[in-house]
Amino acid sequence: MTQAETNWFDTPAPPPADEVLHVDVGGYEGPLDLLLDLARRQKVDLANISVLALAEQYLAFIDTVRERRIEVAADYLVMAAWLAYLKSRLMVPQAQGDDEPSGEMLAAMLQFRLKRLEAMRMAASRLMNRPRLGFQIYARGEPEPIEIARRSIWEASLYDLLKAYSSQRERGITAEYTPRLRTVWSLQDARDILQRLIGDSVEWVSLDAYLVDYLARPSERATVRASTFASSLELVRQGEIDIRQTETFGPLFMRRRRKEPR
Amino acid sequence: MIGMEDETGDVLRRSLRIVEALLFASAQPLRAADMAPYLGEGTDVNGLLLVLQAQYEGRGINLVRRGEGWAFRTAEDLGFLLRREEHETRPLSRAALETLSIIAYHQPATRAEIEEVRGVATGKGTLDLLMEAGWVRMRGRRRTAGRPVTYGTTEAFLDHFGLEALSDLPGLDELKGSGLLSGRLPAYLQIPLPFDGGLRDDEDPLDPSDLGDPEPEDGEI
Amino acid sequence: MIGMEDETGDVLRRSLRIVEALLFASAQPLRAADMAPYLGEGTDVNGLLLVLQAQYEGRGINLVRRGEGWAFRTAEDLGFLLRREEHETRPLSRAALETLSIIAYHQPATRAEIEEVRGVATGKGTLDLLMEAGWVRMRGRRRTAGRPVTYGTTEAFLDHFGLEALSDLPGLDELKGSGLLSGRLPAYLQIPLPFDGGLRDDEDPLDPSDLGDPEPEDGEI
Repeated sequence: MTQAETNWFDTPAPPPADEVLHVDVGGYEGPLDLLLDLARRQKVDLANISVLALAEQYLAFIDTVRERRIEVAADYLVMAAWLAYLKSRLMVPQAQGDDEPSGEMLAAMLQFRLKRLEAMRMAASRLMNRPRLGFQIYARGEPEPIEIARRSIWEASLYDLLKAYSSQRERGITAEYTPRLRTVWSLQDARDILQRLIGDSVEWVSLDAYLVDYLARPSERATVRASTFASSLELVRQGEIDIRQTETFGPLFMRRRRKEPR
Repeated sequence: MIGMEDETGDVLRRSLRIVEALLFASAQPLRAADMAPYLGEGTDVNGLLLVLQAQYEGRGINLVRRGEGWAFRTAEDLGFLLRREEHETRPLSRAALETLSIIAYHQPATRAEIEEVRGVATGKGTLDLLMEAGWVRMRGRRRTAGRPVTYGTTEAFLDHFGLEALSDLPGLDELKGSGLLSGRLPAYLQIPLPFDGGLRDDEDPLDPSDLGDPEPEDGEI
Repeated sequence: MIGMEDETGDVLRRSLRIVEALLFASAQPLRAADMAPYLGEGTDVNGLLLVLQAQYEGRGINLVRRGEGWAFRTAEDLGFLLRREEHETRPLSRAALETLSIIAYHQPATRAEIEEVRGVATGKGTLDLLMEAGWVRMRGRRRTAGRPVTYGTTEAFLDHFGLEALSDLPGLDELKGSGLLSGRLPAYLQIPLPFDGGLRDDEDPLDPSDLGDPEPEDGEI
């Protein structure tokens, strides 16, 4: 594809293409984490990364993942949209009187965020590598029971207090949980409506076309589809209608079965 | 302190530092044999211990022998001085912690109100303990049937938990934001605003007789 | 070591012994104010601490400063020797580690700011866990829309990571210089430093009065 593609899989032992596609998006802690990982694979100082290449790599990655029908969290897609925008800003020269931030400015911002995240990661590992209490540095192993008068004899921290309060309030709640009631189309209702809608039509008409009035409310879509589909199978069994589907996940077509002259 | 300047002096100094650190960090007295593996082969650990003991003589802590083992201990003359202030520290029981937290948020709160939130009866000992600790006080009496005593927190409570005022207690969103409360809470769940002013409209001052008798006896009207 | 032979010398020596004994007896750092009650009125506790620190320099145990507190700790260079086969009871997740370092370097930091740096929402239990470990605390509220709670590190954090003060955070100067600690926008604007004093100009004490207002979510990319 692009030069980018070769870059991000440019690891010491490049894995076969088949394996590459199995990259698990779930292994990343959000789009920024993924971007930082891709940027690192450019093997240059973060200050010198090509933001354009990075955007292309990210978009290619997300495309790959989506082709594999892997569920991609919304924030990855938001980032993809933003990067596509950034790409367009970088490739098209800024028109005069354009108030939008320039591509260079957006790129600098992204670079800043990547550098900042990497800096915090490095800081975290530097912290953990310090001689830590209880690991390389020790306190008195056998402290003597001398207590400072100002302190009370009871030990409790603000955290303990808040934890105690929160867990009590939560304890009270679980008992009162009531499941959300959903509207459900009964099979009988679905059957009646279907019978009425199909009427005597002997032309193939898609189920959704029949139900278009009923599908308006998104919250009811699932139950409307499920109940009418179940009812339609029943009607087929009883020889009332014919049903046809030409491809997987394609629309369902229905028509009244012609009464065979006996 | 260790007069030698040559290589032997450096080794000795280093060995002394190691013995010192080992004894300090150990949770029980150490025998010379326990320390030997940390030191060069053939090191005279007992000799080192005697040097160290001499160095700490007259200081606030001394190196003392306990049977076969050695340990740092507060100098005896200071032990007497410090023991005067000695307290036993114990973590607050869960019941006490829960009761205290309810009083903090819901004050002024009666015992019945505390029990309603907790869902269990609160032993009289729990409130006594919290009052003895100086964190909870009787504020007044609720102007309802039975005139139950209302409880609130004290200045010492604020002091201990590092709060400037009761309003420093985090609210619903902060408790959620920090993960202390789960996000799935019914909308009706409210966290009250702690009240720390003087007596509220529905509170009467305590009776003089209350001072010795915090809770109304059963049957009292 | 303390050359004076007169009465003042005796008092000084005695005070030093007391401070030494107190610090030795405690596993946690003590503040000068914790020790003052044991000493004569008007005693310069900080002066005593500096004398004591100098006396222990180069020994196997050192007197170290941890924020406002002071404690005896085994010498850093002996760490490799004393290292025990101890395992962390609960190793920190990467998310917790990053959150901790963001709070340490950017404090006071709100949850939205932490999330902006990490680019993901802070999972339930991350802040909770850091507070439980005693390393992070709620400091106050930012004086902006929604008045979000600000988080900062504790003295136990300094103690655990062997830092005298926040200014000792590794790489802090470098990060300051590169502008990576600035809040929301690129370097050239401003460079706030980790701040662990009292409340800052743009912070209010904690206050649950805005219960209804959710913390501002940061959906920004």
